[in-house]
Amino acid sequence: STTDPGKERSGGGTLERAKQQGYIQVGFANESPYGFTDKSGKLTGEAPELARVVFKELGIKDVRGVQVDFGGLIGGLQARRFDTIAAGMFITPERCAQVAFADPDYVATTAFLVPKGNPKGIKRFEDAAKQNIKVGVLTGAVEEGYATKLGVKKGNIKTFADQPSAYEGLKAGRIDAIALTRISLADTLSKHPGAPYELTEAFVPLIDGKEQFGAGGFAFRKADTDLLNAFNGKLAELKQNNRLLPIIQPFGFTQAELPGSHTAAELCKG
Amino acid sequence: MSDVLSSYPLLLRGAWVTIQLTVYGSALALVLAFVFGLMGGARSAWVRAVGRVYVEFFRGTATLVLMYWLFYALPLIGFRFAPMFAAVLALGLNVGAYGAEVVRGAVKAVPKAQFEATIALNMRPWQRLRRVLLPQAVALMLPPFGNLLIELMKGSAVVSLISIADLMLRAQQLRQSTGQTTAVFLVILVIYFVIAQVLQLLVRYMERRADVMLGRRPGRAARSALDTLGAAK
Amino acid sequence: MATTDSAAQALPPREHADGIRFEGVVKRFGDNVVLRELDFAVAPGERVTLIGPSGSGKTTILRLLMTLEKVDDGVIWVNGHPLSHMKRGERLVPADDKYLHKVRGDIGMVFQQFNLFPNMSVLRNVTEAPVHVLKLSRDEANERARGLLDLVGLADKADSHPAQLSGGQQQRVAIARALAMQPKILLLDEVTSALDPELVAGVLDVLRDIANETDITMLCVTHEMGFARDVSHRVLMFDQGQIVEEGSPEKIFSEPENQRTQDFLHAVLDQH
Amino acid sequence: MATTDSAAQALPPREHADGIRFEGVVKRFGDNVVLRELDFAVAPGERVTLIGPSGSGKTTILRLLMTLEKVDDGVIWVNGHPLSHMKRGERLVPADDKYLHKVRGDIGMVFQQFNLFPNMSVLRNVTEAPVHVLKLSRDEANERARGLLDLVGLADKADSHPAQLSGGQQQRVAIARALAMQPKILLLDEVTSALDPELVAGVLDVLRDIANETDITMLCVTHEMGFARDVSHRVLMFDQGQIVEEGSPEKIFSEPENQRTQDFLHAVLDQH
Amino acid sequence: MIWDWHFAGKILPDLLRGLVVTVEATLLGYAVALVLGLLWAVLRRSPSRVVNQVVRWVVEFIRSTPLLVQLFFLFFALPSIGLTFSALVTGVIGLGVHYSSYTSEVYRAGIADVPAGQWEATTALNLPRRRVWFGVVLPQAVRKVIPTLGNYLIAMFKDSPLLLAITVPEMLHSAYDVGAKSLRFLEPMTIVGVLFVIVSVLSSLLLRRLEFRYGNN
Ligand SMILES: Nc1ncnc2c1ncn2[C@@H]1O[C@H](COP(=O)(O)OP(=O)(O)OP(=O)(O)O)[C@@H](O)[C@H]1O
Ligand SMILES: Nc1ncnc2c1ncn2[C@@H]1O[C@H](COP(=O)(O)OP(=O)(O)OP(=O)(O)O)[C@@H](O)[C@H]1O
Ligand SMILES: [Mg+2]
Ligand SMILES: [Mg+2]
Repeated sequence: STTDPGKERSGGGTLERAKQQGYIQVGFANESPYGFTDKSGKLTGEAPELARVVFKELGIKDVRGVQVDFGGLIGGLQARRFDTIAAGMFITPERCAQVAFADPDYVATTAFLVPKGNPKGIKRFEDAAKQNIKVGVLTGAVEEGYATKLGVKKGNIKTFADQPSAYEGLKAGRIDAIALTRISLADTLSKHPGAPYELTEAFVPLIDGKEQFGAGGFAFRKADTDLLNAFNGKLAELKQNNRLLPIIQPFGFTQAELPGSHTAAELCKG
Repeated sequence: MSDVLSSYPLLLRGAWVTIQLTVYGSALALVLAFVFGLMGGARSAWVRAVGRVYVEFFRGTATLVLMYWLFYALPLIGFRFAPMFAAVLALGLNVGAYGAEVVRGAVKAVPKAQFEATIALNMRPWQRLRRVLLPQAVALMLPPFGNLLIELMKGSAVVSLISIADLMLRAQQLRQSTGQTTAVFLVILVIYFVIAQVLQLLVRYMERRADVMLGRRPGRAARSALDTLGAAK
Repeated sequence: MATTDSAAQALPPREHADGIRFEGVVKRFGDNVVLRELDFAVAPGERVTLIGPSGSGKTTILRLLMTLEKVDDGVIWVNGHPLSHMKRGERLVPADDKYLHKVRGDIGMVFQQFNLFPNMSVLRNVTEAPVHVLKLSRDEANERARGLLDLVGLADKADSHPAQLSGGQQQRVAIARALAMQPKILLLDEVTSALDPELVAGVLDVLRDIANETDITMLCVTHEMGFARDVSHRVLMFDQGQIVEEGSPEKIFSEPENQRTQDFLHAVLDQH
Repeated sequence: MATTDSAAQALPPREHADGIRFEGVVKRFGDNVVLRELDFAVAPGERVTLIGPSGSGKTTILRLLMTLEKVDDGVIWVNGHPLSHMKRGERLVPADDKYLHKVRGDIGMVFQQFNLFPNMSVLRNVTEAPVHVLKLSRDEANERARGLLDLVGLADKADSHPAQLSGGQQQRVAIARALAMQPKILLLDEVTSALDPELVAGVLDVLRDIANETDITMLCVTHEMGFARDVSHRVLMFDQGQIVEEGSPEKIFSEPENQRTQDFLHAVLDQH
Repeated sequence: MIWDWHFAGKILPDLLRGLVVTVEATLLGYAVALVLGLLWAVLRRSPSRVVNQVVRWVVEFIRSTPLLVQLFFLFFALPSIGLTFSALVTGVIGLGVHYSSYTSEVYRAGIADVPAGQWEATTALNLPRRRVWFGVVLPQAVRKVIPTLGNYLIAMFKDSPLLLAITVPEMLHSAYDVGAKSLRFLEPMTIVGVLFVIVSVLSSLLLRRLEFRYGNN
């Protein structure tokens, strides 16, 4: 199981190898609806389903999932535990320094999950800061940064390991609202029909007058340029032929979440 | 709840992985425990020191941290183990360190008089160990080993961190797909408990065998403070 | 098992007569000097009893002979070979394992607490060392063991476990186990004092038989004055790590000269 | 500590004479019937010695009296109260804790292994029960304890810990501890057999003093025939859970009638 | 991914702050485990069959199921019956209750090791129950098990990273935090590992001295 470190680092050839062996391994963080396993144990979600279509057309028949912590996605990619990240990971300048992103396959808006009727009237982070309420976010996710920068006190930001935990936290009254992408929250809510919670209207946080765009895409090792280029080519084709939405629609994505003409290069600049 | 129960094949698959981890991990731990435990009782100070370093280092390392290292960091310098192998290695190294202390303590706990009797019969060092000290020490080791076995089984829950689809990871997936936190955890608590009880039955059986070997009546009377000797996980 | 030192291979030449000989033996435990320059000898075939108050060093003497302890000074000779030292060229150096293994071959010991191996049957206890140390075949060893178990009256217990025997029976097995190695010298340390009063007689009878029927050298520590009188050729009275009186059992028990001996015998015999 | 059952409050009326009385007592351990329909009585102030071979059930008798074991059948009467049963209305029912607590008040016991509390000083060992059971003030208890320690010759060891004492001294503390509760009946189970031979005399002397100076009822198991002869009014010879012979010490020791007794005395006295 | 000393130095204060929380949670949890374990052990000797069987199975259940799952359970299920504690308190209770199942076994062994003669002497002296436990049995039992109990402090310390899962800002949590922000995991995880080894080796040295003092009595 040891490998040649020199060859490891030079990378490349991943596309060829995947074609030969007939499958590609993708990393996911078990986060619904981006990448998760369904009740029968099958890997599914926005990113894995997209991966199935793209890689099939690239001549790779099968997509196999490797589940790690969200925090372990980039480490796992670099450790060659898998060849691409299919977890709807946001494209940010910091991450771009570590890995090569494909062009985004969706853009996300932010929302809050709050008790029905939104008694505290929370629409944006600024309201949360003013009302001095407790906001739940996920460990390592971008919302924590938004909340801090927009004035929510550190003690009022509670980080949770995953969505179900955050939801339980809300239910238990540990927090007053969950701040996350609208997509994630809609997904959570769909699992608890009749629960006394509702989604606030989606918004794009403004920090220092700049819109904080969340756009997610696949990530590859920097050495795997062949794979990245092939992927980007296919993705562009799908976008052009309006084939993207049907693939991701089952997971709650709508027209509003389509990435339009945003590119990875643009998002990497910040 | 019914949502959760209807997904039982997933949970059973997870439980099976947990059992495999337990079996492989404890096999490795057993080997390491004897190798390093016997080193810890050796006459040469150097050999003893090696045993000590192993024990101190791996007892002091949280399995979680060790697994991260094996999974994420080692590949960067060219060693990539299969995830299952990394998990078994981490569990085995950790529990083996505790086991080594059990082995060392048990050999030491065999009455000194037994050792002296072997000298009076002019046995060789290896014969003393093999014929007299170890058989008796093993009887003393069984109860603490039983505890370590359960520890290992429980400890295996952290392997979900490195992509192994054990019971814990299946539970997390199920929470994600059903949102039923309480129900999922209740069910897997029960599954873990059942696995643990089965393991205990196994250990009890071996203890009875050891009692027969020592000509004792079956009974738990012989389990005294030694019981807890290695139990400090 | 290649030998690195050929001097240790063969036992050194016999410089003293056969039997046991203590020459200026000193033994300390920390600050506690237990034996101070002890000199005495036991002839081959002689049966000697050590008596003396608790803590006077009787057990220590037997343990030194059995190489369970090391002397701090002086030399112990067993059948003409130094014990706990060996010759390397002209010098006496501390004995190594290999050498100890050789000299121990002549000595057997029966302990106060029997120390049978609980993980083996009675027969196995007796055959274990003959098979693995003397390299007898299993059959030979079994035969020898059954003969000895017969001698100690336990032929029917061969397959029992030690835990299933009474103390007296266990002690008799321990005697058989020691004899199975056919030692020239037998060390006995208060072999009956851990037994219930009624079980003592059986064990002592066995030892009397052995004393009468063999010419094994016996060194025993005992509080059983009757036994000492019947069996031993000579009694040594110890006190504070020194021999304060010695003589035939008749003399020591009926007309002890030393005050300490008189007090001791008085105390031991009087309680009953 | 409210009582739920007022019948248990006061001890039931005395239906038998004072002292100890066994009526058809049966005691089993599993299949092993240790006492079979045992009947015997000890008068107040009487001193009785139990002798008999190992395993004959002597200890069991004392342990039954001390309520450390429960009878399987029959009744034991202590100073006219049934032990291990109590009256509820007309029926005898198994005794509850509260009742046992009451009847135990009359009985003290000294164990073979002393069983001092290692975590307390000698003085504390002796005062513990008087303070917490008899509710004496600490001062009274101390005074009583010092008197008793004086009696057993250990006045200067009051502040030592048991581990710092010799076996004989520990046993004397244990005697003082039992006496501090001023029991009417004192049970002694081979109180010297765990002691080194030289320490036995001191303990026996203390017991002789107590026997001579008080009229406490004493029931003792001992192998010290000299002591039994000096101290006891009556000797009971046990075998297999039954009394096979009884009589004055003179008679039992000099002209035993029963064969079993003869053999036993022969075995015990002969070894020395 | 090459080791970056500068970065390591920068994140160290954050991790040390996490360590303080880790140590705090461990010590508080240990106190809970010591007290609760003793309670279990004493209840196990209760003459009432119901009490001692119930306690036995409860302890067995706690002992043979993973702490991680128990923590989730406490954190999310307790509020539904109206008990809402902070994350840290939940963590302390979780660690304490889990480890009480171990300490109770230790105490139990210690109690069983008190010679039967001691119990019999208390009966012969008619001592009241409270004195039997507090005057005679527990002082002897506890003294004997001090070294063993100490081992569980280390074990507990090593399990404290699990509190990460219920949002307690302990050391591993800090490491994840730093890692998620910087996307460098090598340094924080390694430092955490090293800190863990340092703290446990130090405590085990300390325990060895304890053992030396109490062990051979
Ligand atoms: N391993 C040891 N470490 C320290 N001191 C020891 C050791 N073995 C024996 N001693 C001490 O040596 C002295 C002599 O002990 P030894 O056992 O030889 O006496 P003994 O004559 O056999 O007495 P006893 O009749 O009680 O068996 C005693 O003071 C004892 O405390
Ligand atoms: N707790 C117990 N469980 C089972 N058997 C027991 C128990 N206590 C005593 N016995 C058995 O009861 C019988 C009588 O024992 P007891 O101790 O009364 O004898 P003893 O006359 O005091 O003997 P010794 O002189 O050896 O002390 C023995 O066969 C013993 O094995
Ligand atoms: Mg001795
Ligand atoms: Mg008895």
